[in-house]
Amino acid sequence: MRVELGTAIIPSAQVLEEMKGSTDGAVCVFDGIVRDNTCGRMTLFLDYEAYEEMALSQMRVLAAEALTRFPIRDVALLHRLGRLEVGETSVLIVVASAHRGAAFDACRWLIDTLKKTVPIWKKEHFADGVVWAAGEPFPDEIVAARETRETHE
Amino acid sequence: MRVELGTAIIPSAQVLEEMKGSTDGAVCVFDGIVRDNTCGRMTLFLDYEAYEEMALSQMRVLAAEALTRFPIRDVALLHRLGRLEVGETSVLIVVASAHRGAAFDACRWLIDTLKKTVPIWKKEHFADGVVWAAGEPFPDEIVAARETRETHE
Amino acid sequence: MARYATDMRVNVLYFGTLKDLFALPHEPLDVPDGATVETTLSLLRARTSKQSEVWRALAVAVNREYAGPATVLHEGDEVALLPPVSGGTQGRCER
Amino acid sequence: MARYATDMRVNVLYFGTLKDLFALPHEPLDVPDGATVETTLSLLRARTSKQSEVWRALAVAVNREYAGPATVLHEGDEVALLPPVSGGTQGRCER
Repeated sequence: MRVELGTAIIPSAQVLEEMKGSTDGAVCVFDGIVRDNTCGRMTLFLDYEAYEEMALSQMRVLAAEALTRFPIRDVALLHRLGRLEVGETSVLIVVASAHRGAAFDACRWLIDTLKKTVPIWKKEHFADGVVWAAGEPFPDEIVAARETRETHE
Repeated sequence: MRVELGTAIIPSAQVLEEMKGSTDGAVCVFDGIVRDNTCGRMTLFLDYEAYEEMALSQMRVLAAEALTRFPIRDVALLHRLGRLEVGETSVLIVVASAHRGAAFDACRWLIDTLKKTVPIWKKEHFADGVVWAAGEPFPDEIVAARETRETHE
Repeated sequence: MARYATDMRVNVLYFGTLKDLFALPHEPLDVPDGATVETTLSLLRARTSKQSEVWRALAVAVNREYAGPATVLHEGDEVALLPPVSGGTQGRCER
Repeated sequence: MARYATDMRVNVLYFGTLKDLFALPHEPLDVPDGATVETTLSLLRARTSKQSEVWRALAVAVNREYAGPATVLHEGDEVALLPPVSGGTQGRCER
């Protein structure tokens, strides 16, 4: 299990090669990279920040949970922070497994769950302005504000 | 679109890097590698052979169809032939897309369809014998023998 | 806010848009003894005007674990206010 | 097999286990004018004994495209007999 959160460039190709083991028949990779636009609006760069201690521990929990949920051998989960240029990798997930079905399923579950539960945010620096990217809604079980909203509005 | 079939080693890491474009937000990779065993039986090496002209054209058809079926930007589809050692890549699929859902879906569709329809076979050289690997059944629409079987048995 | 003998002090952390809204990344906050996550959110909410959107989809972590509204706080707790996360790559266009 | 005036000649290609079964990778075959894929398979099948398994799941390609049993052959066609393919990586264990 390899879990990393930091400002260094993510060496996708190298991580992919290092994750292969002799009992593996399938490696599935998700490489999330910075697009040059969001919905047609031109992106200059992105700035990622995290609640670092919590994000890292959440990432470890996710990686460990993937190893329990799916019949896979190993997982790498890396997320970058700080300023990222167009084309650079923000998140890399590599899943190694004897069979391909589990590798795909685990890889997709990891990115989908990471994007909803790991406390990382990004500021999008567009040619014409700066905004915090709208996140996906939290899963119901971790929305603290629900009752507050209903009670006080 | 990059489609290749041959005996040269597949440079997975390099293909991954070369496939990234500035409009992409997601790259999904399937890297199929030679396991050291099949169901516990120790593998020495594999020998892949193809109906080469047809396999290559089928691979081109699949890659083109993926670009039509899914909202993705580009596809790489490489398969190796000849003798492959444990740990080496037999098939590499890379899908680049603005969004991750389409990248995953296309990547999985490509490997699932390739394994059923592209005329490539492998001989498994085990420590204790040599066998042609059992393939997955052909999809109904391309089983030529069905009527023959029913009529003549 | 005056501090009473029965108050306890927690450390509130702001992230994303909330950091901009409160114009600081963290601050100590005195809350009544036995205060819950919900109580604390109400106190903080009362200090801002008209920013209802950000409060709707908020998650709270207490000592780095997600915590529901009824969670009771203790002296020295780290209470983080988390807007919807947006790690990974950019999401879909909303049209 | 004698060749008649109304016969035509096709080139049959064998792959995988079929190559072993026929002990050669390809051969010319004379088939009656108007013969179909099905006719041709029957002719070939009659030449082998007891190998029913391999014939069950066979696919045929005519001139490098998959062809159904009713496909009519023509002089010079390339007729490939294809056992279930097994490209990619190894499959699941059958237990």
